[in-house]
Amino acid sequence: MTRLNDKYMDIDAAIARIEDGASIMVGGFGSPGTPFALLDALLEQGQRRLTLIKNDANESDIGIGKLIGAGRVDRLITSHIGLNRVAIEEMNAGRLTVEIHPQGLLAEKIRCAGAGHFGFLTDIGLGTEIGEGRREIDFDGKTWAVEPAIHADVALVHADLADRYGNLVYRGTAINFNPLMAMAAERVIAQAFAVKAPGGLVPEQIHTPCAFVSQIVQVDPATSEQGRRAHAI
Amino acid sequence: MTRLNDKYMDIDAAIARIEDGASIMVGGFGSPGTPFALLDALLEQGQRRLTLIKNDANESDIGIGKLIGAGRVDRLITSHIGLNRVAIEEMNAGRLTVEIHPQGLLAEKIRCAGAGHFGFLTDIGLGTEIGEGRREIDFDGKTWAVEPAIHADVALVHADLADRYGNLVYRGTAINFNPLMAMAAERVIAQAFAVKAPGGLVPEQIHTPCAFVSQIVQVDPATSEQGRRAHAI
Amino acid sequence: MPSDQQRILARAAREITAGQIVNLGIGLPTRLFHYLPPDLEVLVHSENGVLGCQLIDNGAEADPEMIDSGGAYIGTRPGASVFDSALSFAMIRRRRVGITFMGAFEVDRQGNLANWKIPGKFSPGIGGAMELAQKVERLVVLCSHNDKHGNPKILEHCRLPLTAPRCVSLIITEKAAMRVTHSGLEVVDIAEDLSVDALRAATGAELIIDESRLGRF
Amino acid sequence: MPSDQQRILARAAREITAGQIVNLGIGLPTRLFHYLPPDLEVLVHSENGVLGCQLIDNGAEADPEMIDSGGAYIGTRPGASVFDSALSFAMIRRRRVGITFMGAFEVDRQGNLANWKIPGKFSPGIGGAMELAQKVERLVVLCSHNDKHGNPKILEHCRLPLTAPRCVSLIITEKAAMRVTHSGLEVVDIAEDLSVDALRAATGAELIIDESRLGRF
Repeated sequence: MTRLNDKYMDIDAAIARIEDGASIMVGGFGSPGTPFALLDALLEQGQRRLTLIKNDANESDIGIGKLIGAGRVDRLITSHIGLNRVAIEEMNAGRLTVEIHPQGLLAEKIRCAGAGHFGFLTDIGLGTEIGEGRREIDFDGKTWAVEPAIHADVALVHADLADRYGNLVYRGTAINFNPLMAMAAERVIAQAFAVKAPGGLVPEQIHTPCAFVSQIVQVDPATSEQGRRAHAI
Repeated sequence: MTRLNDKYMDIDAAIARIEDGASIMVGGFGSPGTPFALLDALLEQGQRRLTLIKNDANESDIGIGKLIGAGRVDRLITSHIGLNRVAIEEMNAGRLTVEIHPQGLLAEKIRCAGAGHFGFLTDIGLGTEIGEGRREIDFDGKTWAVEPAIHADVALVHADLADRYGNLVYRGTAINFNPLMAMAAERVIAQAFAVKAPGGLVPEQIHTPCAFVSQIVQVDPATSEQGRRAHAI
Repeated sequence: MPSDQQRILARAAREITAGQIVNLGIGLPTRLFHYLPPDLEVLVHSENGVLGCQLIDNGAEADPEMIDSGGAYIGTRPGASVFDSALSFAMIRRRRVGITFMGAFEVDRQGNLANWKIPGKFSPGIGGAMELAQKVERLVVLCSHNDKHGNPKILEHCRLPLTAPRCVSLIITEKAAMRVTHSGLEVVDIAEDLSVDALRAATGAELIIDESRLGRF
Repeated sequence: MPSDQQRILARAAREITAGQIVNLGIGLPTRLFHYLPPDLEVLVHSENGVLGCQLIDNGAEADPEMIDSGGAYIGTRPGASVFDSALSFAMIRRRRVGITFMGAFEVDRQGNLANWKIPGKFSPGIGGAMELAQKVERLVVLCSHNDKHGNPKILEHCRLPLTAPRCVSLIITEKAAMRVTHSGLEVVDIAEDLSVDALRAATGAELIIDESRLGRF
């Protein structure tokens, strides 16, 4: 059987395709769901001038915190960076541009890209500072704000299980932004604790069908930062 | 323990709360996922002047086909009614108003209601007859059509498994519109082949969390039309 | 004597009724977990994607992939579900969460809430507060009555950027529980050891007080 | 001698390559299933919510909850997934489906396609055809070269309401396989038993034909 659908790959080869200046979605809410092994490979390889899209900035010494600390991130699109002191310092020093969105809108803007639409119309944030500068339209006598989709070149996601075609199953509160980002980026690199042969996952339990996934990398839960330390949002 | 979250209910009591003139979303793509038992109870109880929202019209002698044949449906919002001769006759005779949407837009308009937004912006259907009459807006030099969300008073959905809180798990191609409708309607009545105690379902495998579901009804696969006959879209 | 925080939490727990879906904001509200009667059937929603949180059993090992939105390890109760962030906020925007508890920098007579940004000082982001504030039917603010300099947090008009306008139902501090009504802030309960005059003096907004109906807590 | 339909299907199967995600429209295209080599690793998408359809094994009982978009009972191959209609169409709009096959009432030189409505006669709806036509990279039309009255289906300009403008890559009929190019319809293959003049006579659009490079099928 030809194996063209086999997306299993070495982690360094997968990350090596990311270029300087790339926009990268990163799964995770705090530590759960953050693809630590993929981020560490990105740190090691040295790509620069990155735009990252992640719910939060991790803590300063793990995950995207390390990339920010190493000066590799120009821009961060996020909902909250409160627990990363370095990210706040970099922002205040003007070295890191931080774009804040309410968490549910950030999730929906990413989901909207994954659904293949331009944007959506919402009432969230009307009458607040966060809503300033948005385009608004009237419809049936009410006002709605236009929220354009957020796209990215690459998504780095963490799954619990995968198969070699790239089907993904997430677990617990490590689901969070991962399935949304796995549909929204042009190229999707997924790490998983176990990678099975096709047929090893139950069709109904697959959260992300393989059509959206470009490369699969296996990571060892015992050697990953995944779950090895205290964390916070 | 107080059992206020218990939503298990008799089928006739659940359907009796539906009023004349209600707008009702009905799950299913062809037969799989169509809540036949709930529809049969609705047929028996006699509610009139209904607006139905369903991907297709079933065949003329099952599911919503029977309601249309009995003259109980004023309006049908759908993507295709090609296999229901009676629905086409009723439409041509002017007794049934049929509103056609491309299937993916229909799904997304329902999903949009379930997500709590007003609408979304799409390029689907631009330059075709189906796009006529839609409001269009320009953004960054491109044109997008506004697709408002579709809401409903009630959704009737079919699940494979449920628990008494109303958590739902779907199966196979009986998933289709069910999880979207289960989030979009004000009141959601679900039928399931098995209803378990809370804790009987795996948290990651729940497609529709109980927060969206109003009533749970158990149906017997052996006595339901579910799966007992040939079908088509 | 209970501490100020214990007093706030014990009073707050009385707002939760059986069958509700409850969201607990980061910080003080999270600790409400410890004040829920074990037999009270509520589903605790955490916006990072779980419905049915509960405290981890004593002695049980934490699952590293199960946290609440405050970053604390959690367990789940029977009937719990986990889901992605889009679905989690759909649940909020569709008003399926019945009550949420949040901290505040400022809250005012109209029920306006400011709890995410102090321009020039503190702006780490907004997280999920904006959707929760705007869409949850009952928003209960839990905060100290005054800031660390003694200035009132409860004002005629918020000065900081709003999290959401006209969103607060009830304010619980160590000094009082105050309902937001069309006519203004109505004191429901006052701390046992406090006089009405002392409460008024510590507050930056006009208060409606009917001493004959005032509860103590 | 193969039938016209067999000829169309055998030629169409040659357009599918290993590793592709393939959508088969209702009617004739669904029968392409039977023309896929068993060892060809393709994932067949059906817009009702499944990726990885396959024929039911001979003698196996049909699962009543597993159909394709044409209503036929199906099985799934290893690596298959099932999902809701929003995700299914997200897959289409995000251009993750590589090739789709559809019938046509009319198709024209610009690659415009009309296959859903004949005003006053036939308007049962559009199903998923519009998104598939607009967003799948390669749309292959499979249809008879002429309608039952002998009128050409391949025209200079479609007259019926369009499914999508400029969406068709290739047209396969029992008479020819024709590529839609910027310069017009280029005949790639012609039926073994047909002359170029007979093909032109049966077609309502100008055809580009280089006889030295013409394939037979």
